[in-house]
Amino acid sequence: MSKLSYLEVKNISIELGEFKLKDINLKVKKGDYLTIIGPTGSGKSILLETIAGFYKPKLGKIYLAGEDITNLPPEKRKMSIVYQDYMLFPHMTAFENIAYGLKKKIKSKEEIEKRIKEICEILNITHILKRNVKTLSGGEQQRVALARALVIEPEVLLLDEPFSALDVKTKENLRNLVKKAVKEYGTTVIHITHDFEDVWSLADRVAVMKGGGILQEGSVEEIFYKPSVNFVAEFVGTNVLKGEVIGKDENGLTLIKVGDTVVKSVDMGNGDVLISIRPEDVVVFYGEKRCKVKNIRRRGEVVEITLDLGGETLRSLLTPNMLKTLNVEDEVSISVDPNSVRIIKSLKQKISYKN
Amino acid sequence: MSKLSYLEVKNISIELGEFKLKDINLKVKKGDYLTIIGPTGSGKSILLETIAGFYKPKLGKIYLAGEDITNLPPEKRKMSIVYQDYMLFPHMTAFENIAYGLKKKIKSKEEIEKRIKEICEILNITHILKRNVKTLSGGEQQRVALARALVIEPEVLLLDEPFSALDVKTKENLRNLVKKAVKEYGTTVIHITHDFEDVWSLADRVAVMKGGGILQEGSVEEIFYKPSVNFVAEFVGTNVLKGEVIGKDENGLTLIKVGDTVVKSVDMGNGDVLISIRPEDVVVFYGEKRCKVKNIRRRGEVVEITLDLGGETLRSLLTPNMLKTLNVEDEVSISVDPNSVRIIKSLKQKISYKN
Amino acid sequence: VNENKSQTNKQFEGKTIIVLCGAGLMKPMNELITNFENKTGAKVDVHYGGSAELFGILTTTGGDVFIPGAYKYTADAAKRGLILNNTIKNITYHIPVIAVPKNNPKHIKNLSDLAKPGVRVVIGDPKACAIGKVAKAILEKNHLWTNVSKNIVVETPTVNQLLIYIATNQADATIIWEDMATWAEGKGKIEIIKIPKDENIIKTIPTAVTVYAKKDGDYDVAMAFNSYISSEEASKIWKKWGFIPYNNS
Amino acid sequence: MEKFKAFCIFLSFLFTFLLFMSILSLFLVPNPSEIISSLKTEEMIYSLKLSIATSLASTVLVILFSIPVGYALSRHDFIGKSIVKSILDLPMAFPELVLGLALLLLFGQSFIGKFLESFGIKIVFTKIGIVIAQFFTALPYAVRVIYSTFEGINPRYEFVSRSLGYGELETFFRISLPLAKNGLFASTIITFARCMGAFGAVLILAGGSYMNTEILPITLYLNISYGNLGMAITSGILLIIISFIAILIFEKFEGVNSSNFKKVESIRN
Amino acid sequence: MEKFKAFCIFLSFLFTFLLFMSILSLFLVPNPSEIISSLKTEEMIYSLKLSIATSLASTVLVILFSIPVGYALSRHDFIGKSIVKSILDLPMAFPELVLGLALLLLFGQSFIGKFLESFGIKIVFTKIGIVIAQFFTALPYAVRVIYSTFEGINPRYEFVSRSLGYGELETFFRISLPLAKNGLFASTIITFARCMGAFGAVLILAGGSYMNTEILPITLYLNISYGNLGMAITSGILLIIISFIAILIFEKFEGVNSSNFKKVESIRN
Ligand SMILES: Nc1ncnc2c1ncn2[C@@H]1O[C@H](COP(=O)(O)OP(=O)(O)OP(=O)(O)O)[C@@H](O)[C@H]1O
Ligand SMILES: Nc1ncnc2c1ncn2[C@@H]1O[C@H](COP(=O)(O)OP(=O)(O)OP(=O)(O)O)[C@@H](O)[C@H]1O
Ligand SMILES: [Mg+2]
Ligand SMILES: [Mg+2]
Repeated sequence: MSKLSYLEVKNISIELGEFKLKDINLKVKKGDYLTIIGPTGSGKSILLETIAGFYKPKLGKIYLAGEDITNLPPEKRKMSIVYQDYMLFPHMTAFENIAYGLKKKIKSKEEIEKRIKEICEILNITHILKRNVKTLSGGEQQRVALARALVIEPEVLLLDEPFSALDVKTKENLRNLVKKAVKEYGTTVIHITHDFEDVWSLADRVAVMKGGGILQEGSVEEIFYKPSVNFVAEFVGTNVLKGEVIGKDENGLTLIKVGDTVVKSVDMGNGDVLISIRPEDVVVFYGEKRCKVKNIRRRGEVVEITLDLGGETLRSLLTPNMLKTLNVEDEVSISVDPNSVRIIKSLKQKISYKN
Repeated sequence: MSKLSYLEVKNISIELGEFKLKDINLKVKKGDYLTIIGPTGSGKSILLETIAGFYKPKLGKIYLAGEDITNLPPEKRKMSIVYQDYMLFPHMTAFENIAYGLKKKIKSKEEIEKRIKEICEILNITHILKRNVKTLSGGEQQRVALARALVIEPEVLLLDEPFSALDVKTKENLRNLVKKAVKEYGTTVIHITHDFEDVWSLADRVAVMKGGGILQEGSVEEIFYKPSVNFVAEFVGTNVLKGEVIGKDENGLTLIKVGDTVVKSVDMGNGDVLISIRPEDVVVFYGEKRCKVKNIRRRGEVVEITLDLGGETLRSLLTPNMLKTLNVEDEVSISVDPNSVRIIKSLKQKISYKN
Repeated sequence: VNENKSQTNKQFEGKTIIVLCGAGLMKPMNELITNFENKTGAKVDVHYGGSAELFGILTTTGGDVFIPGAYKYTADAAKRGLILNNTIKNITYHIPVIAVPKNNPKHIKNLSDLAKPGVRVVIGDPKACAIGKVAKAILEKNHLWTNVSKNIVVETPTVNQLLIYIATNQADATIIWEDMATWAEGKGKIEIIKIPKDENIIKTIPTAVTVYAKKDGDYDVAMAFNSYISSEEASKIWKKWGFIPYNNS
Repeated sequence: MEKFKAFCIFLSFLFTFLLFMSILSLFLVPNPSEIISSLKTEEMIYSLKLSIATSLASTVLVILFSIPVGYALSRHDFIGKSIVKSILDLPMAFPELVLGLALLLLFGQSFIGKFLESFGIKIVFTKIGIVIAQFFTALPYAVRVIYSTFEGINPRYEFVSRSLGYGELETFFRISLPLAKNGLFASTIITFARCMGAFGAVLILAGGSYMNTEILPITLYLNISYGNLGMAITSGILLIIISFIAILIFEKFEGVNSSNFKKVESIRN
Repeated sequence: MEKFKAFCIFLSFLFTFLLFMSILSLFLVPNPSEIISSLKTEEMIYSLKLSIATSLASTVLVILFSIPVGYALSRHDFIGKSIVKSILDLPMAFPELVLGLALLLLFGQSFIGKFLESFGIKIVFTKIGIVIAQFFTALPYAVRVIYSTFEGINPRYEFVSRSLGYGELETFFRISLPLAKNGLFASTIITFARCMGAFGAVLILAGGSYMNTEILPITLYLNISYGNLGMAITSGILLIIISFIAILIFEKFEGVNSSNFKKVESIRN
């Protein structure tokens, strides 16, 4: 077993009714933070539960630190899990829930109380510790579930949408907490989320799942900047455009013609190519009027504008301050940092890239 | 009962163990879309359940279309609710869950199936209709719960974090769906959320709750641009700064000195004031070097930078393209559209605004 | 049961009496009742049960004719004033016998064998059931009680238990009523050893009309039934089912 | 394999084995020809039919009545609730003889008995009495089990149903009852079994009268009383077989409808 | 007020009233001085003590054994499970007489009986026999109720506990059992009541002999046989009172520990 993979999922297959996890492979290094993203129903939770030992795979193996744990009972796996629906023990108070795993590890009552006090202050749930968990609000339950999993400082932490029921502020605080804890204890984390902010602020690596399989796995940059040419690009919201390499500029940057516009890229290529551009990397300004604004939509703090580049459609993300003067049907120019323009595929044959 | 308030919550008080809802007042016009935001455990869900009729208030009244419904059984309230934890009937398939309320309203089997087919196609749950709900993934359950509530086209729709378990794409689609449905049927909606994108793209009005009370209620613009000087501003992430009115410019805009910088505002005022500025409305550029970059943090698609204006701290939101050249400790200049600088309070005495 | 309803003019047409009857008498009693109903037009609701249960019913809600499995209960009922003393009539004899398991493993031949060491004896509780009282009396009469009582493994409140314990080989010998044992003997479950008349104490099964019959206005029917089952005509039926009718005349 | 799991399964098999052995030894008491001839008697057939008919009737009645009672005890608070609950539990502690006497006092020459008789409803010494006796024998079990089942159901389900337009009663039938399925299964099995086996109370209230109020346990008793062990045990065997078939069918049926939790726990197998 | 709610509560009170009336009429049969003097007899005191002691012992044993059995039946799949379940349910359908016979055949002069006797354990005609008879009378109820309770518990709770480091057995005691609380309450009440009232099986297996294997139901029967009605009914009354107190204490206790669902449904009151 190579040192590189602390946790390794090898050719795991599972069948549950009509749903199948198909031939899943994952390698996670010690201390790595892996987020799993993907549309609902793609099998993320099932994969997580399989790693934790709730499902027994039909085929395949799971290794932890080189040891085959496929048939190990869950209590021997040194993993703790935060369930999507919390699964707090309904017959215990919040405190008892959190103390539960700790009691097994430490005998000293004072030590237990100390540790719980610490984590609860950070999670801001000290005031509800005496409460029956059945009367807690959604977010409170989620924080108790998090505390229960974090407090035992597991080797591997499995999180299934752990922040979904929390408000922005709390979520922000918890991200910092998890980050700190993970760094401090060298915990390996697998974290399922629908919130790309989690990915950006926490993850080292990202796996994208769909329909029971992993479509792409890589660093955050790879997934967002060089998504594989299929569902992933669409899912992470990256623009994928057809272009034609028309040469190089004085700095050796590749010149690519997209519609009526030319962009520069640090990547090499020639002929027809597919390029990816993150919407937030596009700068829009009044210039040569090569593109047309098709749509402007406020999305929370940011504004998404859709541009027609003369055939190709490009989405761009701006802050509202940029927008005051922009209107639909305006003609504008764009500029993108060459570092943000990535060639992801050469088109030998002119294939369509829509999944 | 004034025409203005279709649904009115009047002086509602409720006690649950140690938690109290205190003297809640809300007025919602017919067809209005009200979002409720607030930290976890602030009593949002309890308020929603009280409106739906699950809790009986100790004090206060609830009126719907002028009628006192405080003591009306839930089935007569013409409301449907999407629970935070879905509450799908575990003994029914997804289809049966969705059909449940509809069967009560319509007798024709074809009609029922037609309507369910319609909504399920939009929600993309057609393939799971025959499944036992206990085997559905979190997001699938949430969509089924949504379908169940939407399909009966209630007068009032109560949503408790209805999109929390969904991925970005699905969430986006569902927002559009809900928006359309609500417009089409003139449904009145109360929607609890932690996602400000829901607020921006759906809401007409927003109520902010904390500790069992409503802190502020108003239009989306009001809440985000003129938050009341307390917890609300912090919660919605608006900058609140102390400034001094130093005169007017040629266009009649108020000139306000904040730290070492001067900003313009459309609002009137004099003396010491508190002003609010949304981070996404701040433009940062290299200019007179009046402010210092203290911190740069990637937050998903956007980047948040913290500036020191000479005493006052200002957060600004940029897209990454703006950022390539910016570094911490850089000295920069800012500009804000006068429409985005709002005077929210005159400071007769120099009170602190931190709640 | 009473198929010819068309015939009217019967003496007690439309009247109903309730008979509380020992379960052991069921077979002949069924026949007697059918005959009585056909003859008189009365309807007889019969309630079979253990003597103790019947006694319980008699004391709580009543019944018109009381026919327990043994005289003891009639005497108890008389003491409590529940039956009309002058209506007590004996119907049949009740003869104690020794019962042993099939093949008689301990080779019991007579009463004195019950005192042999290692013989497991079960008998009825002398205070609780009639057979217990009689068994004790018989053993005392034959001066065996002290020795046999050492062999007694259990004293049971009901006579049914005795049969069960012998039939399932839990005990080697008991004393039970002959009428109860014949059927089981016929099926090869147990064996019976008769007790010579001079060593034995023979009991009777009585019938009596209760005080409730008088209250309900069923006195006439009850009296008629009471006489019928102790009549000469009835004695044939008793004989047919293995009972020895009491010589009333 | 996990030891605890093995231990639990072992215990299940141990008790099953013990019960099976004891039932088997019952079967060995009479000889086969005796069983056959006993089965063919008019008495046995009558008793069998009556047993099944009354037990079914009582089971239906018990379930019908214990559901609203169990529901009321779980969902509503009223004064004296724990006393009401205790009194309803109490008959489980009665020897059947006592229950029978109590019912006899209640429905016999009492006010209630006379009141019912004025409508032509006779209970004592009739087939109705059998049903009444079985009913009161089994009711407490059903109420207790159904009560504790409703205790475990989140009332929010009922609330959702009502907010979807269903009234209190409809919600009860469409939501509360189906959710209480497990408990209903358990109580139906217990009730049916208890009704089939009810003896003492039936004997006292309905009278063990030959070919009239004679159900299988009474056939058994009466035949032991005059020494006909073969017939007695045959009726016992018949009782066992009928009950076994009924319970087996029910268990199979429950298996099909039971919770889906199990499907997901493949690790345990 | 809602009609259905009113109807359910009405039914509860109706049955409570009927049972209460019938119990009351039992109390009215003897006169008070008779009861007092009966209570003071040595026999009554002996029987009372033995009843309580054996019922408690049997209840503890039943619960101890029915928990692992009910758990195994719910959580693990094995071949012939529905047959095992049906056989375990079956004794509920036995008239007590049949159960007594079956146990007699099993533990009497059989292989098992002789095997146990070689260790000095005598079951037939002894106090151990009382406990055995009560045990097998009540076990099926407890198993059935506990089984159906475990069916309703999501195994993910157990899984979370295990992933927090607790083994199979610890998880069982700390999670599964507490979650099955409602069912355990129900089955304990049923078991205790059933043990207190067990008569027929005890009579056959333990003999029911005066001041030896004499428990309250047997005292009752014995004294009816003696014609000593005062004693008989007093033992019945004693049985009722003891059971009532035990059940009431238990119900109160359950009330305290019961689910929190109710606290939140203020609309219903
Ligand atoms: N026991 C089961 N039997 C049949 N299908 C199942 C079972 N459990 C899960 N599924 C299906 O498997 C698919 C994957 O489920 P999973 O819970 O892993 O989704 P997910 O990726 O976590 O989705 P979400 O983001 O909504 O939580 C879903 O379509 C779900 O309905
Ligand atoms: N039955 C109860 N007894 C005591 N406290 C309760 C009860 N129900 C809810 N609470 C408390 O009331 C507060 C408000 O609960 P509520 O569910 O309304 O919060 P919320 O605003 O919806 O939070 P979230 O965003 O986490 O869902 C919480 O602190 C909760 O613990
Ligand atoms: Mg999931
Ligand atoms: Mg909530």
